[in-house]
Amino acid sequence: MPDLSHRRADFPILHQQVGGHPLIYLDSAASSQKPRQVIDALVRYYERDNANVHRGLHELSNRATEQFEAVRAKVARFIGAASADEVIFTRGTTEGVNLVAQVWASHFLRPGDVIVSTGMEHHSNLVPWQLAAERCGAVVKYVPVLEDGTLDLAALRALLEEGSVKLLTCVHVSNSLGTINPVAQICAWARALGITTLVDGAQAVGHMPVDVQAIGCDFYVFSGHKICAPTGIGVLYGRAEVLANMPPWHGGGEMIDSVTLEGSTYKQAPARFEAGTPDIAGVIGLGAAIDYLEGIGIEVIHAHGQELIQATLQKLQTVPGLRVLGPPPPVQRGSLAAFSLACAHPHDLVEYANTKGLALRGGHHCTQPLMRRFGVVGTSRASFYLYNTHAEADRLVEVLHQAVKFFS
Amino acid sequence: MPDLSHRRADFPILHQQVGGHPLIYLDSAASSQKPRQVIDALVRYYERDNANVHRGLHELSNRATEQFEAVRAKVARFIGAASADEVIFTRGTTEGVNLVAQVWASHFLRPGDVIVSTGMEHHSNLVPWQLAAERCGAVVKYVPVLEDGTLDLAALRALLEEGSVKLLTCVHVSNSLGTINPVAQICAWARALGITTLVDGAQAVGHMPVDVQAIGCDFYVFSGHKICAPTGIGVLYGRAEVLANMPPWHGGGEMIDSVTLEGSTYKQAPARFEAGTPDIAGVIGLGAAIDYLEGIGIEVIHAHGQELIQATLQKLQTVPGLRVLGPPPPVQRGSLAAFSLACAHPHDLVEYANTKGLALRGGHHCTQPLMRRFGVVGTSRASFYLYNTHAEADRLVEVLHQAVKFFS
Amino acid sequence: MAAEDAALRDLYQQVILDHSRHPRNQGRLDGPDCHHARGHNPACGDEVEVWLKTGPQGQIEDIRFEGQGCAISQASASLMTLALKGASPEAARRLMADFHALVTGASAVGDAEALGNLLALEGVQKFPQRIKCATLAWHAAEQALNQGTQNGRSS
Amino acid sequence: MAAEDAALRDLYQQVILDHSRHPRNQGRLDGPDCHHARGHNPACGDEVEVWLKTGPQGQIEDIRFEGQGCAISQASASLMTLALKGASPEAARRLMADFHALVTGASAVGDAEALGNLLALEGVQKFPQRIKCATLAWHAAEQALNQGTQNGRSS
Ligand SMILES: Cc1ncc(COP(=O)(O)O)c(C=O)c1O
Ligand SMILES: Cc1ncc(COP(=O)(O)O)c(C=O)c1O
Repeated sequence: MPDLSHRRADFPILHQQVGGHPLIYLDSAASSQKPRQVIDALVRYYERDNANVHRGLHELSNRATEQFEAVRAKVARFIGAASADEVIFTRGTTEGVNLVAQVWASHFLRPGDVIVSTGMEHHSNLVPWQLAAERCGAVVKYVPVLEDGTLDLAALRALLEEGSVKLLTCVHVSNSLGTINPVAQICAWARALGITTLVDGAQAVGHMPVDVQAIGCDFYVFSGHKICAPTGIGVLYGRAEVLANMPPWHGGGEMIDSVTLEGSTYKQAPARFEAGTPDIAGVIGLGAAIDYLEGIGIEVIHAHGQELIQATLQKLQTVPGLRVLGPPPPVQRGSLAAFSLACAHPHDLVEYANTKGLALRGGHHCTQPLMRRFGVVGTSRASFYLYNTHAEADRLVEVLHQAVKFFS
Repeated sequence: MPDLSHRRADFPILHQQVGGHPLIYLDSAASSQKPRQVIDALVRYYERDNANVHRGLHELSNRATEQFEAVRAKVARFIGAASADEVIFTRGTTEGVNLVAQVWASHFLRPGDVIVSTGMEHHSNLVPWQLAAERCGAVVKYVPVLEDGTLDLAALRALLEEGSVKLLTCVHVSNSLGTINPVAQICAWARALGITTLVDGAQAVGHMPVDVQAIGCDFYVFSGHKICAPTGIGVLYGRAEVLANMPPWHGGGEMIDSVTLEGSTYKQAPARFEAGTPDIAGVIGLGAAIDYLEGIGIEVIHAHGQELIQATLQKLQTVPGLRVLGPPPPVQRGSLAAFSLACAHPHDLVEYANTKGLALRGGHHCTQPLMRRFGVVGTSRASFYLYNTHAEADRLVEVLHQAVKFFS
Repeated sequence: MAAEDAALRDLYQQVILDHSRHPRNQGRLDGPDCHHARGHNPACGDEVEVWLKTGPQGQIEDIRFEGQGCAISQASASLMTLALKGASPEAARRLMADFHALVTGASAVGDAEALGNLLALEGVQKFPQRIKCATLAWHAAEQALNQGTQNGRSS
Repeated sequence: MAAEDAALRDLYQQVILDHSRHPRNQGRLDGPDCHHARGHNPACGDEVEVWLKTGPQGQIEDIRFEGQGCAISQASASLMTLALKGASPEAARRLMADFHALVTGASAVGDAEALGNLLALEGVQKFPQRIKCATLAWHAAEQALNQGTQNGRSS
């Protein structure tokens, strides 16, 4: 297994005590921590180069613009897009999905059309489609989740073939189950039927190699804050041909071609979808995060996450009354585990763990329908990233044993 | 005049050379520079407290949530809102306007309804209404701008009284003319007629005292990056009664009450309009920026800006062939001046100034209709903030004289 | 016992663990003069429903609850039913205000004695994120009581 | 002369200032075999329109422009008309490619001699933000030429 423990030194936040114990941060699926290199990039930007982009001709503005657009090209390469023009900067996954659900859906959905989604989507890739369907008179149909936490692929195919399906949306890696969906296969089926596809990569990018052209999706979304980048920045990838047919979204500076009081004309993508001053420092920070991750190697990070989660799943079996959602080992999964404990509600368990220095998350993880599917109100979740260690996983299991004693 | 020159030490970026000259940053209307105090707040957040907000129970998440919500209350106080629940965090002015133009307008505008706007709006407060009008079958009518750069208030009143007007939108301080519009008066007229109001405060907040209740508007928008805060964060103020009647905007995490596959219910404002992980660090930075500005005193900053711009306007009269747009001195205006020079196009002038270390902006400043109104393609603009000095203004005038010689 | 265990023991006192494991007065009520309201915590999805039967003077003749939630919310609901049963509307509202004061620490508790076993929930003060858990059932009970006495929201 | 003045003088050579102050071949063309296209720079709002009259072999018999813009875009348009007048479509396209190479520095210039006075625009290379200014009229001319020769975009 790749040893990344020396990388912990890059993360200032990890070296603190919580409740008299060393902090063990197991909530990276909610938001990752930031390495010194990313924080430094922000500071450098604000101390040397800060200015508004695109509209200036002075030195700082030129520097800011150059760095900003360089990150667009970097992101394109990072996710295997054909061109930097296919990379739209957003606040995060949620905004990316909503952009598509508003612009694409309003333009292409007709009453009676069908959107196919799944039973394991994050609210951010679920509610926007419910709202879009309501607006357009379309219907959302859901692919069931099987007991082992995988999608019912036969049902998915059948739904696609029912006709009237215009869009398929699917999470790449589930934030509650860990399930890695076969998105390339699913998108191939959809493409063959002329169905547009969106993949929610919030838990995939930065954890495993992602190549949007290999996946063959039309849209792909992710958040910077989950992959060592600052909060407030994310990416919507859109295939050039699809973006070319979409009307504008927000009106404002940057996205216009020419404005008169009688009406206006608009630029092409990506500018067309980026009205107003963007989160320039956020973009610079995203670039630094990608550099950081690629400096380690996404394959290495992936292998480390796999080792860690598989070992943890084994150890969790020793905890009485503990039930893990999602694919049983040794099936590959995202480096996270959500579980319920017979004797303790997630709130109580997370509170307990917190007093031992562990940062877990408890609740529905923004997947209420999935929780209902598995008959739980919520679960507790431990999620790993490159800075977590086997020792930390061991400590998690130890604290869970203690919690069982405390609450039984 | 208040001497703020000791504050320059707070801004690391100002202490550099550009083209062999000390940088003179005169582009704060596009984006302000950041004091050490704001940069430090970002670093501190990422090094000590970073975690996702609202959904956690662990220590870091609690800290992040507490700081995040404290800034909401701080912003409310800063702009005189009645409650923190009236403060919605956005990416900036542009997003705030678009939120209202999408949510409020879609819900309340009917075919034939009228939106009243003005001839001096930034594209960000112009294009969204054109798009909204197109969607809803409404019409946008524009208040003319008089030769002295003020609004034709008689025409404005007449437009309001024509009937069918549902919304009035108006810039508080023009980013091209410097004009300070009498928004309290205008909003009072509108209110008496039951017309909803939005004020674009991008150039007002942080430069002069702003009290949304005294103004009496329904919506007020501004950007953090123009008031010493990080890029990527801004505020939409909405009066509680108005927000209460608005349907949700983006779907996703944080904004839901309960989600089922059949449909969902939503939280009240502000959460209702803040789907997904927000720009947490940006919010923390905005709080630090407000602390910084209030530490100096908004009145002091205002007085400093007034002194500086009035003195500069006097000196600019010595430059041959130079014409300043906007109200002539000694009328109060925003601390900026956009001007054209007979012998040099703005691009050439800004390029020239850049080689002398001056950061000016040249072009239409996202107000193309206004440029057309005054018969220019574009202008060059110098804009001041608290860190600018009289010596810098003098140097600007000197360089303009040199430019006239160079290009004539 | 380590310091964090002391804090934990403060939050999870034995009476709380006991009531969370064996909640009293679970179930529903049906019939005339029965009022019902629902409390929901969107952050975690927890839900508590409260039923309440009022007598001729508006006093609480019976009270039951159902729902899922953490130890704090379950114990709080269970202890609440015991404290509210038989109370006059005025006494009930005083108790509600005092309980709120107890868990938030925002104001002084008027009548500590009346709170009785509920005093065990004082530890919540040190865990502000858990105030919503502790008050979930109370908000529902207040709503149901307001329906029963039809005099609007008490504050 | 200070260093920045040297850079400035590189960008604003005398021939450029001259042509920007006194642009040649301003105006429009009208009639059969006249083609017209428009170049627009959304960043600054500048616009240049180009008219071009092609002869029987497609050669450029006359060329004019109108529009507003900075010294670089005006001088570039003016010098362009002088260079393109009389050129065959092939020669015009070679010149366009060479001019692009000159101002971007992206590739080597094929025939520097043919560029003549246009070489004065080489200084733009050091000011990447100004490449759009220098090429504004050229993009319009290329479009107009494509209409005239109806063989799609040259590259
Ligand atoms: C008056 C005015 N309105 C709106 C905006 C748009 O602000 P932002 O680009 O931060 O969204 C600006 C600044 O560019 C402005 O000056
Ligand atoms: C699978 C998935 N989709 C969407 C989101 C929403 O991302 P964000 O809150 O950054 O917009 C998340 C994370 O919260 C997620 O895990």
